[in-house]
Amino acid sequence: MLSVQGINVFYGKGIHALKDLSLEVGQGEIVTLIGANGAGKSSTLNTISGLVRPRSGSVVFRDMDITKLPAHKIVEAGLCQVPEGRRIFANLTVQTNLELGAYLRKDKAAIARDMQRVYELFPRLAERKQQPAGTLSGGEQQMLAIGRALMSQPQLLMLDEPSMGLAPLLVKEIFRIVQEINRAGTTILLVEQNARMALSIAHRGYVLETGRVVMTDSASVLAEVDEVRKAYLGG
Amino acid sequence: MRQELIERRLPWLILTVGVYLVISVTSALGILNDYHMINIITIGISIILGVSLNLINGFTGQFSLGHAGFMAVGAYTGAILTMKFGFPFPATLLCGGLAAAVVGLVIGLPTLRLRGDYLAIATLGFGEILRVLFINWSYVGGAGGMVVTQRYTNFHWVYAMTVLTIIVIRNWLQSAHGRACVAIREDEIAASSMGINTTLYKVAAFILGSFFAGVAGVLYAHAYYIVTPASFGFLKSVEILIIVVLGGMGSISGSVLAAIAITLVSVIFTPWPYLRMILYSLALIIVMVYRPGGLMGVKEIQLPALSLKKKEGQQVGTP
Amino acid sequence: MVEFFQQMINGISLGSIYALIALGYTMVYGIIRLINFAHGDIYMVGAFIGFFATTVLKLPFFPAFLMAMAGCAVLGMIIERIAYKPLRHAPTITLLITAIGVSFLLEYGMIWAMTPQPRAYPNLLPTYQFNFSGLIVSVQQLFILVVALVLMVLLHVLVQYTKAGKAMRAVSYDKEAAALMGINVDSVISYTFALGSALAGAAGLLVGVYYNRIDPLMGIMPGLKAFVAAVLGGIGIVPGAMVGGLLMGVAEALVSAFLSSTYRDAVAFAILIIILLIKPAGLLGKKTQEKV
Amino acid sequence: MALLSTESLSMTFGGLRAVSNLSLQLEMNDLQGLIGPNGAGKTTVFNMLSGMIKPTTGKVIFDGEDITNLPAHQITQRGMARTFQNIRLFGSLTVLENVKIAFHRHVTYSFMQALLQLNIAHHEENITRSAMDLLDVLGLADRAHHQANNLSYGEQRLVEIARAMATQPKLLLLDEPAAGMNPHETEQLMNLIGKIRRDFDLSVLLIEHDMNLVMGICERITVLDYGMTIAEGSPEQVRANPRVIEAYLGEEVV
Repeated sequence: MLSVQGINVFYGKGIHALKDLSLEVGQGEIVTLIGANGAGKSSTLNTISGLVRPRSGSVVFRDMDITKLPAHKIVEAGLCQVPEGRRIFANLTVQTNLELGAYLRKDKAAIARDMQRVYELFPRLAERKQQPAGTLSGGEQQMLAIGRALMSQPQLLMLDEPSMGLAPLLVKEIFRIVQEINRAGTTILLVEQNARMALSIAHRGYVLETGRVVMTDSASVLAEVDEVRKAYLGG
Repeated sequence: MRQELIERRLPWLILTVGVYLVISVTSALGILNDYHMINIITIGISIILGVSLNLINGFTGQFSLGHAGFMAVGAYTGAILTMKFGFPFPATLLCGGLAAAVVGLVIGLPTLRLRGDYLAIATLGFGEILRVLFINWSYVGGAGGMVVTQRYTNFHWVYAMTVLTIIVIRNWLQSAHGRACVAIREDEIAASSMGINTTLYKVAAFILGSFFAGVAGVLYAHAYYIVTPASFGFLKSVEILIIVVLGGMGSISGSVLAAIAITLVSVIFTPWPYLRMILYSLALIIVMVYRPGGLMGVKEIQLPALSLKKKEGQQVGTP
Repeated sequence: MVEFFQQMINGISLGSIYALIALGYTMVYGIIRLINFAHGDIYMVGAFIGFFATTVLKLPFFPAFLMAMAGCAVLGMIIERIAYKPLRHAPTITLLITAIGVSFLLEYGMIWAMTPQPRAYPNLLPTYQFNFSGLIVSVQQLFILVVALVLMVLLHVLVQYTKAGKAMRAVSYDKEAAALMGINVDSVISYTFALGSALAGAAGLLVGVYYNRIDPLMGIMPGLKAFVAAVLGGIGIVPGAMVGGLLMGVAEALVSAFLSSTYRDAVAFAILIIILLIKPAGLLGKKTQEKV
Repeated sequence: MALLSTESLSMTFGGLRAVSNLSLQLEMNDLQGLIGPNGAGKTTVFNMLSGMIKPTTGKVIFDGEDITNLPAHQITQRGMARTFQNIRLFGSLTVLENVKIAFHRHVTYSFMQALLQLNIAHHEENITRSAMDLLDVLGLADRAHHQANNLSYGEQRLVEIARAMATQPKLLLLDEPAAGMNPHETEQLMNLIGKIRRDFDLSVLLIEHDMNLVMGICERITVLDYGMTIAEGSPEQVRANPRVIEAYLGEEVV
C-alpha cells in the first residue's frame, strides 16, 4: 500500500536526518517505527506526509508517486497524519476541529455519520463538543487529534507518538482504540517511543537508529530481541 | 601587537585625511561649488544617521522606526540654544546629542521590552508623538517651524562629526560591550545566559544611537536655516532605514556607502521626486526578497594592511 | 452635552471606517504575523478605484462600491504573491521592511500616475441631514455606519461559520497541522489578503464619499490608526478590530473637539504605546508565552 | 553543603503540570544525569534552574543563595551556565567571537573606555587568549575563525559547551549534549565531559537521551516522568528499576 524507497533527508547545513531509509506498509497492517529520540521517526512520517522534502528517494502510495506532492494533496490521496504533540486547533471548538478534519469531503450525510462514529469511539469528546479544544486534557486532545484525522477517511493513518506525555492508563486506552480503528479497516503506521506497547499491537516493526533502519521483523520477534531494549536503555 | 594595530589603521587614517584634504582643497579652488558642498554636507549627515541607526537596528537587532524623532530633538535643541541662548556651536552639538540621548533613555526603557514588529510600531508611535508635540509648541514656531539664521554647519564640522560617529561606534562594537549588543541581536536568550544584562545593553545602544541622531539634527538645523516638525516625520525615519537596509544591517561601511549612494541618487532625481521614491521602494522590496542582508550583509570593507617594515616573503593582505 | 453626543456620533462613523481597515490588518496579522504596512495604501487605492468608477465610468454608488472592493481584493492578492509569499519563512523584520517598501510603492506609484493633487469626490449619496434637537446626523454618516456594520457582520459570519472561515482560523493557528487536514495553506492566505483588502477598498470609497476629497497619501494616517485600533482590540482577533476601531474613532473625535485637533494624531499613538506596554495582547486578547 | 538544591519545584503551563514537586540535590564536583522519556519535563527543569522561566512554586538554592527569582544573567554571574537542547549559538559570528562574548562576566572596563578605546587593548588580548585556550581544550582551535552556523552539528554542540565554560561556572547544565552526534563524537564527548569536570573543578548536571553516555559517565541519575521523580540512584540501580523500564519501554496493552 505504501512503499518508501531509499529516502534521504537533510536539515539545514549538513544534518543528515534520514539515510537511505526504506519501508513498506501493506493493506490492513499495523506497522510501527520504534527507536530512541532523534532516530528519525518523526522525520520519516513528515517526509511521507509532504511536510519535509527528501533530497532523494521516493514515496509511493497505492501506485501513485506522492514524493513531490504538497501536504494537502497527500491528504487528498487518502493518507493522514496525526502529528507529534497533537497540534489540535486549541482556539476552535472540538466540533470545529473535527469538521476541519473533513475539510476535503463534500458528502454531508457521510460526514455526519463519521462524526457520529468518532463521538462513539471517544465518548468524552461528545461531552465536550462545544468546548474550545485547548481546554481539553492531554489525553482528550490526543483523542481529538486521532478523531480529526479519521474525519478525512484515510486509507492509511499515521500516528506520531500518540503516547507522549500521557498517563499509562490513558496510553492503554489510546492504543486499544488504535487497534479498533485498524480492525475497522484502516491501515496504520505508528511511530512510538513506547516500544513495548507499540509492538504489542503491531503486526510488524522497524527499529530506527540515527536515521537508519537497523532491524525489521514481525512485532512478536522484535518484542523478544535484546537490541530493542539496548536501543533505548543503552547496552 | 601594537605594530600590527598601526599597520591596520594607517590605511584608514590616510583615507580619512586624504578625503578631507581633497574636498577642502577642491572647494577652496572653486572646483566644488556651494551646491556640491551642501550635497556633501547632506551625505555626511546621512552617514551619521545611517551608522547610528545601524547600531540600534543592525547591530543590536532592536528594530526602531523612530530615528527621525531623535534627530528632531537634536535639531530643535540646537536651534533653541544658538538662536535663543547664543550658545557656541561645539557646545550646541554636545547638548543636542545629550538631549536626544535623554529622550532615547526615556523612550527606550519602556519600549525595548517589546520585540520585533511591536517595537518598530512603538518607536514609530513615539516619533510621531514627538512630531505632534513640536507642532503644538509655539515657542519653537509650531507647525511653521523655527528659523535658524546662524549657519554654523560647514564641511569641516560635518566631516569631523561623521568621522567621530564612525570611530566611536566602531570602538564600541569592537569592545566587549559592543559584542554584548551583537549577541543580543543573534539570540537574546542565549545572550542572557552568557551573563549579559540584555535590557542594559539594549538601552545603552539605543541611547548611543540617539545621541548621534541628535548630533545629526544639530548639524541639519544649522545647515538648512529652518527646522519644521514635518521634516522629521515617518518618511524621514524610513529614509534613514533605507540607508541601513540597503547598506546591510550590521555593516558600518555598508551604511556609509549606502548613505553616499542614496544622497547621490536623490540629487540626480531631484527633477523627478516621485520616481525617486518609487525607485527606493522597489529597491527595498527587491533587496528584502533576494538579498535580505543588504549590500554588505554583516561584513565590513577591509583595507589592505600597510606593512611598515619590509620582510621577505610577507604578504600584504587582509588578516 | 449636545456637543459631546455630536462628537460621539462623528466618532462612531469615523471609527467604523477605522474598524473596516483594522479588520484587514488583523486578518493578515493573524494569518502570517505581518503588520501589513501597505494596508492603508490599499484603502487609498480603493478610494481611487471608486473615484475612477464614478467619474470616468459614471457608475452609480453600488457598482462603484463593488468595483473598489474587487479591485482591492485583486491588488491584495498580487501584493501577497509577489512581495510576501517569497518571504514566508523570513524573519518578521524582513517582512515588515518589505511591507514598508510596498506601502511607499503604492503611494508614490499613485502620485506618479495621478499627481499629488487632492481630488474632489463626486457626491454619490444624498447630503440630507437629520436634526434631532440639536444633534446633527447626516445621511452619509448613517450610510457609512450601516454599510460598515453589514460588512462586519458578513465577515464575522464568514469567519465563524463557513468552511473557508474555519480553514482561515485553522491556518492562522497552525499552518502545518492545517496542511495535514488537506487545507491548501497558500490559497487560504491569498484568500485572506483578498478579503482584508476588499474591506479596505470599501473603507476607501466610504471615506471619499464622507470627506469629499482623496489624495495618494490619504492612506498613511488612517492606516496607522487602524493598525492601532487592531492592536487595541487585540491583533488577530476579528471582533477586537471592530471594538478597537470604534474606540479609536470616538477617542479621536472627542480629543479634536475638547482638546485640540492638532493632538488628534498623538492620541492614537499614545493609546498604542500604553496598550503595548500594559496589555500587549490587546483588550480582547489572551497572553501567550514565548518558548525557550 | 549542597551546591544546588531545589525545594518542591513545580511548573504549570496553562493547567498542565510540566514539573511537580521536584527535589534535586547536587554536591560540589558531582556529575549527575537527568533522564526521562520525551515530554517528561527535563528541559523545563533546566529553564527554571537557569532563570529562563519562573517556577510556579518552589525554590532553587544555589551555592547557599536563593536564586529562584533572579533574572537569567544574574544566575549566570553567580556561576551557573547552561547549553541549549536546540542549539542557540550566535550563528553569524565566528566561533571565537561566540566564546569571547561569554567572557562578559569578567569584563572590567567601562562603557566610556569602550567608546574611546582607552586602555582596553590588554583586556581584549586577555579575553582573546583565554577564549583560544578554551577552544584548544575542546579541540576547536582550528575552527576559531569559522562562522558558527557553518559548523557540523556535533561541533556546534561543542562550541555551546565552550561558551558555557567561558562564563567560568561552578555548575554546568548540559541539555542533550550528544543529540545529533555520531557514535564516535559521542564517545569523545564523554571523555571531554569527564576531563572538564576534573580540570575545571566543577559540577555537571546533564539531560541526555543517549543512555550509553548517561550510564557511562554519570555517578547519579534522576529519572523524571510526567514531571515527577520516579527513580534516583546509581546507573545500575536506575537501569534495574522496574518503574524506569516501564517509563521507557512501556507495558504491553494486553
